[in-house]
Amino acid sequence: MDFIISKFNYWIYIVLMMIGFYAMISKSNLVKKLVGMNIFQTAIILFFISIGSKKGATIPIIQDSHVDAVNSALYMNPLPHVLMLTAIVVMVSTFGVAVALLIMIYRKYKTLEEDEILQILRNEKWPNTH
Amino acid sequence: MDMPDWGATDSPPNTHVSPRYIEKSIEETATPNVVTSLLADYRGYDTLGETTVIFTAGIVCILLLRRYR
Amino acid sequence: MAEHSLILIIVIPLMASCFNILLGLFRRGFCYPLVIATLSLCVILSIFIMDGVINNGVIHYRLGGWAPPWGIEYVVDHLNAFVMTIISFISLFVAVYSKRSVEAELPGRTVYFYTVFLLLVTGLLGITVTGDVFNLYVFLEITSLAGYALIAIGRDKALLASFNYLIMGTIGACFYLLGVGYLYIATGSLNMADLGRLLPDLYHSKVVLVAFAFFAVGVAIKMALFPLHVWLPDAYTYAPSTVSALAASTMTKVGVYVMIRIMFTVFKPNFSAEMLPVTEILGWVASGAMIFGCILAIAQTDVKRMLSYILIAEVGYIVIGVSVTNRMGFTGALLHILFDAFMMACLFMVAGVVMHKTGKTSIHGFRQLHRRMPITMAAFTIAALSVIGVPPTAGFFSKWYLVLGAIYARKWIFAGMLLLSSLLAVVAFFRVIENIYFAPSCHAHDRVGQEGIVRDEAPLSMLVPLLTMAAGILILGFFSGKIVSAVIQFTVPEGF
Amino acid sequence: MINRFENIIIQTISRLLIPPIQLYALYVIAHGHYSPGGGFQGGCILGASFILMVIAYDIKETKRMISEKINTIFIVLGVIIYSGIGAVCLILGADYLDYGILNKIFSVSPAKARALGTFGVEIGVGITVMAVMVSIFLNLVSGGEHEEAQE
Repeated sequence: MDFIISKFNYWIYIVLMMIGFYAMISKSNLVKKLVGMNIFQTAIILFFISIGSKKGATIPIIQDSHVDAVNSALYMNPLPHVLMLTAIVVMVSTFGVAVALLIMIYRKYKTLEEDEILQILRNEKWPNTH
Repeated sequence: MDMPDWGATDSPPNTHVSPRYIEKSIEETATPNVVTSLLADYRGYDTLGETTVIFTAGIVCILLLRRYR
Repeated sequence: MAEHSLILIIVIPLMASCFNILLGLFRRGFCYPLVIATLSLCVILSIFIMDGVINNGVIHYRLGGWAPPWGIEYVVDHLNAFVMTIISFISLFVAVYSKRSVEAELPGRTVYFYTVFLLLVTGLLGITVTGDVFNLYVFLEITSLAGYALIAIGRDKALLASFNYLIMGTIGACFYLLGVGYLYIATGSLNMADLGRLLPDLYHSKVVLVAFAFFAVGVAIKMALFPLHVWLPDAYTYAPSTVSALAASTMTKVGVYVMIRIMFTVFKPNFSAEMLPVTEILGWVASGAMIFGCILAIAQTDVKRMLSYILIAEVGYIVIGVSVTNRMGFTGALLHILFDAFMMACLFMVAGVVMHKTGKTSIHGFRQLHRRMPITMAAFTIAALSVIGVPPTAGFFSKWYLVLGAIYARKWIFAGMLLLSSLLAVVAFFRVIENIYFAPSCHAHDRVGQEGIVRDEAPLSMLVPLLTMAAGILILGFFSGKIVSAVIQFTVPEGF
Repeated sequence: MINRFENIIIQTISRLLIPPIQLYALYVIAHGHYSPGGGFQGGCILGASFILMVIAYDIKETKRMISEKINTIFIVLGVIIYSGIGAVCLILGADYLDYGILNKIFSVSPAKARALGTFGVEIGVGITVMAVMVSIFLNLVSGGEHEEAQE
């Protein structure tokens, strides 16, 4: 029980990640796949941020700049925050590109269901080859 | 499982590299916000990459979506 | 100054892509010369770096002036410089080649196309030069985003292929990021050299095992290793021919480079080889890739699609060379990275030329083309023979090393698989070559002779890079001994 | 694709709101050294103000304020500022992005010069993020057709 409670952040991230992964793999609607991808990435953000937390620490903005020696135990680990700022930007960019692709797909096939698109492709394939 | 507990202060991520950023940030970069000094100075090159990523995304959206006649 | 060329090789294409847009707002015609100039500069810089590495050993560069575990560090050893040189060479020639096909396939979009093209090259070079695992992720994403876009502007169902690639690629990148996170939990560091120093004490830890598993799956998706290759054939078949040529010859190679880095620099060879059956698994997966790729290549009727499956088999060859963990096999793998980049660039360029001239890429579209474009088809034949591994061409030399490596490791099955897969590649390629030289023309029955077919060679800007690649395949093979003694023998990790 | 939907309340409120939002965005960028914030966050807020303008009015009104060409130039400008600052450090004789060397230009201590360099970089990031957000939004919402109205 202690095993679960003291490491609860990892359990939450694993559950979130599995939800996202499930949506990405099994849903046939492309938008749902994209939403699953976003949940997946958010789980990773949660994972990284939870690494950097310290009990009894505050945000990494140093309060009184007169003190020479800053006690690092009082402030949270800033490195995961920085990595995730970068990763968030990357994810936003990926999301933007994916939505642009979806708009192009919708413009071309007038649907976003993967099965229907494959059906359309199959139907138009035969007349072309003969 | 060898993962550190939530909020552990003695786990490797919290002891190996990061204390130096917190302790030296004001002295070396005159920036109290450690995240900013880390983002733009210690790991400034990552941020250049990040800017390039978002630049790529902007250009890609123009390339894909704009209609050409 | 020599060490500054390390950063210039990234920043110059990046800034050039910015100026490319500014120029494109006023004059479209200036973009192509700018791209050529930039990439030529990259080639010069990469040769310069290669020279520095050969003469002075490993080059370190501290970005922002911060010492390694705190700041980001660039470490360039022989392996980096080798892959970097290949990428800059290939991208220069593909850029030269791109002029006519981009004008034909993507009218009106040349400015943004070349911008994204330069960003793709920036990302690829950035991956090869960095010594920091998170920085590698950032550049991996630049490469992937540019790749998704360049594939999506292709023909037919390129959009759907690109979307599938985006989903798969994001899973791969996220797994890589998770691997970084687990290593960060275990060690608290992000620098590759620092990780390599800290990790041996932690090899018993399960966190490190999980991190390795995530890295392996993530990178395997990126380099299209056999069970995770499903995105590749569609994406490369429908992409514009320029993009297929660049992506096929460099992106998978960079994936292999990342795998070698992770396996032998971040983790030490004894972890990858002895503590876990990693190399054993990789060997079986790779031999599956070789057989499966070649068999599916035989089943295709579209030449670009066939080449994509051949590419999957080629990735299998390279990985099998890494997995036998001895000096010979590793040498063969690196030589194959070099030769395969040339061969794949050449083959996809020929497919692009045929597409440009006849509008078809099916195998029947190749019928009797040796009358229409004899030089192009000769280049195709040389590259095809090299993929098969016929002696005077380059592919023979790397395959020789690979087979020797498998034999030294006493893995007879892998050696047999290599030979069997070569035989299957013979079948795949001779279907095309037969069509080129021997099959009767489609129009033979309604024309009296063959006089109706006029010579219609590819334009010069396409022909020159094509012939350079073909000549490279013929010549580089004879210098393989020199390449090994000058560069590759220093890249072999200790303990092999 | 967006139909013009005129509502006097929405338009007035957003006209009142947009300048404070933009001011706040600049504050977030500039005050990133002392409080949570920085280039990306400020740039997002700045981009959001323009997106609010698109939603409340329509694309044509917005394009009078920030045209497509200027927006593209802004996208490029941010990256050029960032890599340019790095290149300046390189020219002055230090490593790339080593802002400490900027004290040759500004007569301050190396630590302060680093803070200045950080600030310049944040501005670059902010400009790029703002312009990209606006550009992506305009392209997505109009399906790329907004360009034809102008040229």
